[in-house]
Amino acid sequence: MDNVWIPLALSLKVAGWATLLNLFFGVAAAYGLARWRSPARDLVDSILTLPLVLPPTVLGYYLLVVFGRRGIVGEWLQKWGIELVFTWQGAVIASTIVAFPLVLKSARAAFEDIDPQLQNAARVLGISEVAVFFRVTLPLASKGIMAGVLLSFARAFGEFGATLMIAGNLPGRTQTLSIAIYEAVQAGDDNTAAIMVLITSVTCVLLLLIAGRLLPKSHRRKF
Amino acid sequence: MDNVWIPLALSLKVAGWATLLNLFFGVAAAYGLARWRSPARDLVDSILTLPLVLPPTVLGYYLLVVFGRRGIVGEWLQKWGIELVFTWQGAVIASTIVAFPLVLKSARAAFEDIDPQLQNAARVLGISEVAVFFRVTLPLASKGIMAGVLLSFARAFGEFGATLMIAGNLPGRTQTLSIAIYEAVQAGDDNTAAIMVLITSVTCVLLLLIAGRLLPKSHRRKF
Amino acid sequence: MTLSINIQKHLQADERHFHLDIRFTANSNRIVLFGPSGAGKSLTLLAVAGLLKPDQGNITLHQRTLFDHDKAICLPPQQRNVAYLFQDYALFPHLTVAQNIAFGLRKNWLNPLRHFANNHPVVLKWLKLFELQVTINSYPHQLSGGQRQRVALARALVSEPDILLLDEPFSALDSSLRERMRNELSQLQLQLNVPMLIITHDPADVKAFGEEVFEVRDGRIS
Amino acid sequence: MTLSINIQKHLQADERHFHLDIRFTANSNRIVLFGPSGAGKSLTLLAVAGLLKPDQGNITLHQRTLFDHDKAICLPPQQRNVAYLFQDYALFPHLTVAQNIAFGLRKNWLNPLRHFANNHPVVLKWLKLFELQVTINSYPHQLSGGQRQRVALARALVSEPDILLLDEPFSALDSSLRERMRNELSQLQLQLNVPMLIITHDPADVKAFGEEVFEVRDGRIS
Amino acid sequence: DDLVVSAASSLTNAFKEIATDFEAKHPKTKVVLNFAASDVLLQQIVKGAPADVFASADQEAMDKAVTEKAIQENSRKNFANNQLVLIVPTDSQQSIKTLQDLNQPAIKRIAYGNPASVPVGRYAKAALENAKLWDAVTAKGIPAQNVRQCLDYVARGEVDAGFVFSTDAAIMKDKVKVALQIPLTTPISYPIAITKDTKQAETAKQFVDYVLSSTGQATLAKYGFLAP
Ligand SMILES: Nc1ncnc2c1ncn2[C@@H]1O[C@H](COP(=O)(O)OP(=O)(O)OP(=O)(O)O)[C@@H](O)[C@H]1O
Ligand SMILES: Nc1ncnc2c1ncn2[C@@H]1O[C@H](COP(=O)(O)OP(=O)(O)OP(=O)(O)O)[C@@H](O)[C@H]1O
Ligand code: MOO
Ligand SMILES: [Mg+2]
Ligand SMILES: [Mg+2]
Repeated sequence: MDNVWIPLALSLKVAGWATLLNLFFGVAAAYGLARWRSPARDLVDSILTLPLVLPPTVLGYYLLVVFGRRGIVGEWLQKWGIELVFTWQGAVIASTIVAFPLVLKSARAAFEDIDPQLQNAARVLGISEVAVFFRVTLPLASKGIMAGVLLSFARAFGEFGATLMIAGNLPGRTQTLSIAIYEAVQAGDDNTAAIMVLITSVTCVLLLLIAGRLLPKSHRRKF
Repeated sequence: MDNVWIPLALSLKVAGWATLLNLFFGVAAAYGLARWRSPARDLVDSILTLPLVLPPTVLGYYLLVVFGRRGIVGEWLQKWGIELVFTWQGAVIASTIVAFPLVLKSARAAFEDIDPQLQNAARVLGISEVAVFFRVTLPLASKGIMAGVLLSFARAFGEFGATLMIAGNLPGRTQTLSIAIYEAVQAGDDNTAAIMVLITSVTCVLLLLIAGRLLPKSHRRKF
Repeated sequence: MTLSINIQKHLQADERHFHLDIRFTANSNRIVLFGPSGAGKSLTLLAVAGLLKPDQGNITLHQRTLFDHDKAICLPPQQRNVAYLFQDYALFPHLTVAQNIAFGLRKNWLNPLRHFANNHPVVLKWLKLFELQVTINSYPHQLSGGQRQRVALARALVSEPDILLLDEPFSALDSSLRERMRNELSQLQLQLNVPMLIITHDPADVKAFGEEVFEVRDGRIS
Repeated sequence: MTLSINIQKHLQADERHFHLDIRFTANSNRIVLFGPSGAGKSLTLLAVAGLLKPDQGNITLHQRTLFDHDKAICLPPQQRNVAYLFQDYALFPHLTVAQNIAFGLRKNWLNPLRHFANNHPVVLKWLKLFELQVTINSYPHQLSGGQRQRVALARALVSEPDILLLDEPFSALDSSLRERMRNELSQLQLQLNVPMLIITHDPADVKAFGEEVFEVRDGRIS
Repeated sequence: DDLVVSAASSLTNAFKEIATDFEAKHPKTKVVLNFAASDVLLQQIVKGAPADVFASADQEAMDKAVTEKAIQENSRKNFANNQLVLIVPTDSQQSIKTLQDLNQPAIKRIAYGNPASVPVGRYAKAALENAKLWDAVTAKGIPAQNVRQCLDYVARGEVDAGFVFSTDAAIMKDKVKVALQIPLTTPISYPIAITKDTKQAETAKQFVDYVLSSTGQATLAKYGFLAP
């Protein structure tokens, strides 16, 4: 069963990193956009949604162009001994970019739905803008952000088009569960595929259930 | 340029239908889940997120198993003369299922963030539960729902893995822009691919910008 | 006999327990509830409106049973036909003042359009009586505290209810406006001839509306 | 001279325009603003706190310029060191009563933990003075109207501010509680010896705090 | 150290076995196989993916690799041949004896690899053009994204016939049957080569030699490949 557990562990690692990165970058970008008063902000927002619009394989191709040994960034990274193509770090980059818009949009909607009066109340109490963000804004937006983060985790877990392109399909090194399933289906190995689909599903349902438990409960009057 | 406009029109048709269907089913499911008081509700929620977790090609494979000529549903549909495999309707089904969790999660978070006091105020005024939904709940959740719907549109527009499986790649009939781009990239036809990517991007950015304009403005005190 | 309340409810927040045990029968139409903060006045009103379901007991209005635990009767708020002014107003943030006031005039699936609300005679009447004309197209977040309270009161009074439930209706108003509104409300109550249950801390309100006055303390009538 | 306000601000909602033009200099420490609903009292307090930026004018407190349009000075709310009771309380829904009150005691990136808040002597002092002990672990949505107002007031008073801005601080309280809190506040003001700007509709408040009383009408001092 | 071998998907089963055998003979080397469509592998290598050996399903992909200077040209060798076959679902009622029979109205859908990017499609197109049938077949054609998708469509009865390699048809013997062997003017031959950027040319050469050795050829034959 090693041919299931190793890809599963890799998928969890890749999706976990991608989710962490998106939690950081997605929330930061969403907060920036929610506060930025500029006519360009909706344009930037739409452009940041593009990773979702492009077919993953195509995105992966462009990532390859940029991060490959002969790519602009790839060439530069190589000088530092960093190689992304055919590594799990490459898979993380692919998954992160593909899932990024999910956190961005959910978090931005959540930020914009907060009553600014509450942030003002904190400011008046002498709390710095950064602290207001962590103590008021973030907790109040947590429901929407969590929705986005869970979507992003699920998407990163299921990513394979872009990953296949940049990280390849190297068993034990970059073959995530998604790619393994894809390969099994391609090879006509329906039983293996079904088992792996089942494992993917159960793992994700469990993780989503646990994440749901961690969610702050509602602070609304309900009788 | 017909080899761009026809796939573009098809993509818009498919993504448009998928978004409409998801607006309906996603919002309905989210509302149901947000109101349902049952320990099973988080489980159902997680299971409904699975289309995001499975690699699209694999999902497409299972769709083929279900909706194909020899599939359970497909066989039954055939009696009514309805054929989904290799038709644009098949592409709609694939895109809808793939993008469904995006609306579901965003809408559910938005519904659960509404102050129930406002719904109570409407009930006391004699407004039926259905009317409360349309007059209070939906407008107050609109920001989060719209975020999900836009994500879902973008995702449906970019879908190609599942679509390719069930709808095929019939130029003029089921070849969406995503599939055309994929094909161009695969064929090493970088210029055509780049042009189509550009068109996809511009179209989507424009549509997202317009949709953003339609959003209700915030009803929060801001100075 | 017009209104009879006999309800028990247990609420818990963390380790704090609150027992509500309200029993009274009112034979007049103007009933005032008063008492210290946190005594259970608002909860009582919520129960009458059908927004808080008691654990035990019953509520009867003009022989009509609104709630009866033993008979498993619990009319939904929609069927109780009450006018309710919430202590924190609960105005609809996505609707203008006129649309808020017109909200209950139409029971269908669409909110009253601005045009409809801005021209409806009943809306205009209340806007005038409550001196809210200039705010007709404003949204709640563009209003002052007292303006919000008046909009909430107008919204509650617009339809013809079977009972008026008002939770500190004038607390955010200055004394002269308070007096004018007290008169309006008094007239309306006489005209509708329905029971009015009002929570207040203002002695002048007690004087004006307190044909029967009940003091609530620690969840009980004392 | 302690507090000098001279500000102009234009607000617009739909076609409605509101001009705020408040000019006064107060030489005492106990200042009452009163006037009809919608006159501009709350907006004035917001401007002093730095939450509303006037179009013109200046605000000076003890020779310290909080705002000066011509000199392009506008201190952020954080640097004005005010105690502000919002008319609609603005309690943090995700924090308990004790955490809300302790909010301003720590300025770092983390909210006060329950344990910290529940054992902080200052928090306990205000809980006791405002008769809120039992609600210590409750969340705002589990409180009555008057309890919320008291928590908001305690939260504002906890730190040692340079000025007290109170927007109808006792409106949701019954008369006996109101009197007790009025005494507490009065003592606190004497002890801190800072200016207090209070909006009220209650003649008893005016009597207690009104060393200088300004009437606001249609956006102006009249 | 790891030897990265990028091989066409149609080689999946055979190369897995060859890699295991090779590792047994060279215990210090670990062979990491990277399977994907030939053109995907080509793109990866051209953009500088750290692969050491490239085994393609047709000459066209390898030719492009040469043009892009991604492989060592002198290391290029043909190591296997394959056959193009027309398959139908096992329960198919149609009798197909020649390519012309594809004109039968009962045959409504025919799957083949998309000639723009799939080698097996290019061969099918060449064969059909030769028989002056290409236009007739495209009218009912279902272009698939790779040979396995094509196979799957036939296996599920979604199409009435399809063009695949004989090695693929062998995988689903229970669901598809070979209706026709299709003779081609140019044989289907698989080339293998060492990449330009390889850091272990030595081991790469050993692997290529092993594939060409009699044991390697025997394994390929076991999976239905023909000698080059
Ligand atoms: N959801 C809840 N959970 C637990 N306790 C609650 C909840 N809601 C209210 N309470 C408590 O019930 C008691 C009565 O509340 P209620 O709102 O009826 O007070 P009230 O008489 O209206 O007071 P006020 O004049 O301050 O508005 C209060 O002590 C309050 O803290
Ligand atoms: N965001 C806004 N846009 C437009 N007008 C506003 C806005 N906020 C407040 N106003 C208007 O400014 C005026 C003054 O408001 P303010 O809240 O200062 O009144 P107030 O004196 O505090 O009244 P109250 O006693 O009712 O609270 C009101 O007429 C109000 O409608
Ligand atoms: O390169 Mo392949 O073997 O036609 O998928
Ligand atoms: Mg109350
Ligand atoms: Mg005010």
